[in-house]
Amino acid sequence: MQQYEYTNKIYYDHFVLPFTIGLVVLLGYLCVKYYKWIKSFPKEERKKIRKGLFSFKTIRSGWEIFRESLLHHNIFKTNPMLGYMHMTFAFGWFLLIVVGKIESMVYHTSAFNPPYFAIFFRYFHPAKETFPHSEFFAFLMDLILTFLLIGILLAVTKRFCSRIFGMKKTTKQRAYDLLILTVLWLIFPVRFLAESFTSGLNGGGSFLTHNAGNFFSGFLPLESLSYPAWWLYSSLLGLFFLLLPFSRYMHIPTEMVYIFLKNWGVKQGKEYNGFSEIQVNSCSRCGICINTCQLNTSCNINDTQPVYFFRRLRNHEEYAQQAEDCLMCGRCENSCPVGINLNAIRQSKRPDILRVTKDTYAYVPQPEVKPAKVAYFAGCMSHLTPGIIKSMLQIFEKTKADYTFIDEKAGVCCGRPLALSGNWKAAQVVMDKNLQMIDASQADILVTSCPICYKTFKEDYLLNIKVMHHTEYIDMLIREGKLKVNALDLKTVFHNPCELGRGCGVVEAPESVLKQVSQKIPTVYDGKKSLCCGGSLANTVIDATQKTKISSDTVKAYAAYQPDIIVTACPLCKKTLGKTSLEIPVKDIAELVAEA
Amino acid sequence: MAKVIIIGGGPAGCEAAHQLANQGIDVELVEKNNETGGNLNNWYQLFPDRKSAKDLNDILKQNLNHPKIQLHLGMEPRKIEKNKEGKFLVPLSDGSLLEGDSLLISTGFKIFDARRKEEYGYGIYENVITSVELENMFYNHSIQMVNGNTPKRIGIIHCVGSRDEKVCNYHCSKLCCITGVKQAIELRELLPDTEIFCFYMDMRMFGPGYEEMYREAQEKYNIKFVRGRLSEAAENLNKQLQIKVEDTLVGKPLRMTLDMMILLVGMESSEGSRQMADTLGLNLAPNGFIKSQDPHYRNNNTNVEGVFVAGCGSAPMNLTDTLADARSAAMSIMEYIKRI
Amino acid sequence: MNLEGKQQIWKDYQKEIADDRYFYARSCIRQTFFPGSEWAYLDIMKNKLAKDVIDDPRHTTCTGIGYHSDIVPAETIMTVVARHFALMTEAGYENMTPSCITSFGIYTEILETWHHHPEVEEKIREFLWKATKREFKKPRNLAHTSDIIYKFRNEIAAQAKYKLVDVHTGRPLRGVDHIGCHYSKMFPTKGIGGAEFPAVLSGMIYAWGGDVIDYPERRHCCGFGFRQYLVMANRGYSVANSKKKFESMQPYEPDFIVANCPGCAMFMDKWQYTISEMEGTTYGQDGYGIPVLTYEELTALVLGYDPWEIGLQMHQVSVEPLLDKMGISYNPEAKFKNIRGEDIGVPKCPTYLRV
Amino acid sequence: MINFWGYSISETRSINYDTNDKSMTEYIARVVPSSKLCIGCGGCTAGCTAGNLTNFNIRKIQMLMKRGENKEAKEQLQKCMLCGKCMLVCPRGVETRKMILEMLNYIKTKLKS
Repeated sequence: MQQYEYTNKIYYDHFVLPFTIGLVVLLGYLCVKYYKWIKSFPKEERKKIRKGLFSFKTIRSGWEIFRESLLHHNIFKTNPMLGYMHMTFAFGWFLLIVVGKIESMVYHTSAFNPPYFAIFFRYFHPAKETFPHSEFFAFLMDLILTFLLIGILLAVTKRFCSRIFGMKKTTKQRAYDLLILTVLWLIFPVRFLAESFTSGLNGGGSFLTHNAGNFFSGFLPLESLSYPAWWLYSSLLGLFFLLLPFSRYMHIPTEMVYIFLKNWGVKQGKEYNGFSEIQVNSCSRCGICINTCQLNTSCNINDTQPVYFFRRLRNHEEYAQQAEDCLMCGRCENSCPVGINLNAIRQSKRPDILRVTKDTYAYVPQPEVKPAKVAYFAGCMSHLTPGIIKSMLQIFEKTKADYTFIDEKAGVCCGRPLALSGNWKAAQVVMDKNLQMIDASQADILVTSCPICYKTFKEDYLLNIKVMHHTEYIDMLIREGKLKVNALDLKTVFHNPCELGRGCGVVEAPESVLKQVSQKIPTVYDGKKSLCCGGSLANTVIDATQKTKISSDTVKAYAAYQPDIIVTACPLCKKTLGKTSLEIPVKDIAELVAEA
Repeated sequence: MAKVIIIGGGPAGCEAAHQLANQGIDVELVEKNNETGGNLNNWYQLFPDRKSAKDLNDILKQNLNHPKIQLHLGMEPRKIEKNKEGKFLVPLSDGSLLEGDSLLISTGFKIFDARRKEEYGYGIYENVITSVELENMFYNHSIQMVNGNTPKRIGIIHCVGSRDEKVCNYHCSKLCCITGVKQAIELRELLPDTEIFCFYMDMRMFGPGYEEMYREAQEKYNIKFVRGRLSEAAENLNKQLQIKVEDTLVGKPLRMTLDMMILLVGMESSEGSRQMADTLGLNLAPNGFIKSQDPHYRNNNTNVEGVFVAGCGSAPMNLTDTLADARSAAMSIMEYIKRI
Repeated sequence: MNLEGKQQIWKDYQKEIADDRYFYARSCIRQTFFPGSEWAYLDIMKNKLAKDVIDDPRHTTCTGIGYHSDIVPAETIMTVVARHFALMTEAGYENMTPSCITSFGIYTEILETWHHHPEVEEKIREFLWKATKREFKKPRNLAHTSDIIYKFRNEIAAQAKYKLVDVHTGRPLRGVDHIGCHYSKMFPTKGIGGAEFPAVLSGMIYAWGGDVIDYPERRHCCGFGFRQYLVMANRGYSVANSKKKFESMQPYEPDFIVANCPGCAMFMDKWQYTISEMEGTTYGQDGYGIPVLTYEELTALVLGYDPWEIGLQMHQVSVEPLLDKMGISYNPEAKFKNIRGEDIGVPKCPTYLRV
Repeated sequence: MINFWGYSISETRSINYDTNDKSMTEYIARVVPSSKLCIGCGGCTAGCTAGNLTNFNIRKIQMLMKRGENKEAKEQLQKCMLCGKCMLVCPRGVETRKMILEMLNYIKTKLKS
């Protein structure tokens, strides 16, 4: 161990090789991979990167990376225990690298030292020698290591006893995952051992490693253990880097890339492309999506949540059933700490099987539309809930609106059900039919009663007129004083339809209306946390019984607040909840407003 | 001490006898066969709960072990008379004479003779059997074609002899639909790989649990239901049946080959009922069954004072209704006896 | 096939057939396409069975073809038929025996109509009187001529020179009995054996030593149907019916088809040629087709008549294979010669059907 | 077949169950078991947009498919907009929309011939 003698020679030992090679290979791999993915973006998306690169958005991304990738703020919000675990790991390791680097720079009085130098600083640093604030740095580094070791303890606990974290299920692992997990878990304990052994031999370190070194020296032959420990530490790091791209830990670098791209405005389109790959690889498999998924909580289906679906995509396993087995309620997307476009990616993986020719839907006649200021499109499903239509027409009449009911007789589907099933090309044909009808109405505002239609009108139709869900329209009428409502003596809870609340962000308008016409009971399902009724068209795998189970569980959840009425704002939700809610009536907001 | 003579020892007769005897009435039960149970003796399992018909029959038989009940097995009544005192005199085939205050006709039904639907080839084509014969096969747990092969495709034909102007039966026999469903399920259990079809005009699932059983037959047991009446069947070289129906829900004629065809034979008024009507001057309904005085309130009464009717003598009914009808008849008779 | 079951049904469908003194009503189609049949029938009745049959040359078509084609109104056909009854009455006969199944069906239908609507009968009597000054009595007995042959099948069997047996192997010949639709499908009780399992032709076959094929499409119409055949656009439908029957009977290897309806005999015979020309398919053995006989021809063959004398050369499908099987000797040279030994012309050779 | 003297032999309209290809109905019965529950009430077709504007009849199409007559399914199914209204009215809980998707799927992938 002659290296300890202070010389001017370069700090090097063969044991740094595994780490260095691993790091170089990893960085090389990532560069190639990201380049390939980004290259596959559509042109306009790539343009966004160029525009966003030198803007404020980049700084904002940095902040978000700090907040999410290191502190795991979103996970904290959902599950503090889980957040803490992720934070100790990510932020701890980050600090270890940064503080270690500063320490090495202070010691070396130069920013340029080999990358491994900071990592193996305790090995190369002769203990007898001191440098400015070396005691402080040693203390700091030990503190961070302690922090990390606690994180590992938590992770091990979570793996073997997930209930402590309030999680019913944790992600299931395959052998490869277990291997890299073990490597990751071993890295810091081994670093701890290596540093402690070195300290035990040569002194140095602080409260943790120094004391541990002294302790170990009492009964262990540190002479022969210290050097292999450093080899092991380096090898573990190298191995981890080599395994990383093919494991869940790919999310660590990819999530950062995703945050940049997201902030620069890159969007997930209808196609599955490199951006989708980046998102799929950004999934940290935290498993939060499993617990929010009603297929899990009501039907005990545990193979289709985004974490599993994405794992299939990553591992190139069969995923056709998982692509379809989803209500597309968006509860997972709403709670995803990384903010991945879970629904859009799944939808892009649904096969487009309809053959589109010039004859497709050619049978749809062009209905005669009376021009008016407001065009009302009830939607297919609303025709099965005539109460909603009747109420809306009453509201139009009451407020003397200049309106036209465009799908009164021969309405066709809005096209979203087709899109939801993956048949985007056919959906566009239907959308064209409706576009012509909407154009013919010459309206300034398009009001619809169906959130499914609403979402596609807003997102896919590219209309240059105002699109409103009837709850928004009613809210506007009330605000403008055109519609006077009285508060009914009814206790209500609000079931915000998936497509309306989470899907389109319409939260305040319906709640405000409901508060004015009834005594709305606040629930934990308010806003974007609403449940799915189970009637979603998007899932073609579960059967009627399972849908009914979801519906009845949802009704049960609302019934716990003992409302007089369950209020929703979607014909499909109304029918689905109405199917199982035998005690409590289910009504649409419009119906309540018409009564008030 | 009041005495009631019951003609017919099927389920209705047995149950009425038991109920009356429990009320302290003397009962003379006349049955032409050497055992009681009537048509129930031909059944293997009951719908919709698949209970053993024999178990129920045994209970009904045990109930007849009653000091108040006199059994006359293998006996048929000759000319019945009502004397001036209003007593019924019933001479039996062995020469004995019964005398009673009231008469209960529980002469049941007759199974439609499938030969009358010539175009279905019963009695001519070897693999055409009736639902009654199928029950017998269930007893033996063996479903075979005449040549000993296992049938690969079976068709069950509903409404054979019911709702058919061509055999002068306008009435619905009520229990064939559910019998068809039950038998299809039993067939499926014995023959997991056989295709089983039911050809129906309407599915009349009137009883509790019947519709659910129909649903189960479709979903769980994969029984295929075709709405269409068999027009004709013919035998091919392999002794299979080539059938022609219209798949009315499709609007096209449907041809297929069956290995075995089961005719769900309906109910007709029994010989006994007609004889009783003849000898006592009872009114008959247009469908040939004994006419109740009133279909709602006095459904066990006939046009002759003191003569009551229970079970399938008055109309086709399932076993549940038959037993209930028998109890109802017992009540009516009690009421009558108190009055006289 | 359970023969006892069938016989059970046959027992239920027996009808009264007069013993003697028949008024004969000819068939348009039969006398045109199978002229030897009616001659043979009359010859058998008179000379073999010694029955009194009158063949009145004054009787006309019953106009059934026109009636079923919606050209002739019901009153007209009834009056025409009433005239036949009048001729019968005038001749002192009471038993009507039409040769044609369509006529038989029409007579039955008219008598049934008059039975239920005497006022119609009165009206027709008036029409007939106005038109011809004739009066009539309704026949006491109405039977198709095949019923008559059926009635005397055992007497014929007693006089038979040949049996329906393959003389080379001793195997009973397999016959397809094709019953005209209007024989018993409209009035099942008017046909021997009813509509489902008619026994009129099978009774003859069994009596003369043959065997009957019961194939799945046994009941199916030959496809003639006046409107189907007379309108060219509908002929494809007509021929499809016969084809369905041929395909169904083919696996049973029939030796011959016998029909009691002249139209059926004609179409089942001629369509075999049409199908072979259209699709290249032939039925029967060795590409010869299945010989189709009228029941009169079958009877005559059994009784030993000369095949060419009873007009078998008029058939599209060659009957020689059947004659060979039955062991009937015939002169192939004489086939297309008349009684005087003159050529009557030879038909063009079909492309696929062997002759 | 040649047109012989102005006519040709008519093809039968009847369904020949014995010779029909029943692979599609077997597939659908397996992947959409609820499809077996249909009782032919026609509720699905009554409110169907395509069904009201064309001769698209989902009740009839699936019935034909069950008898091995796949031609109509092949010709007509493309008219469906998958809106799912049929599913909401079905008294038997048949997952009609899924059934249509699976039929389309089968036609596209396996019924090419």
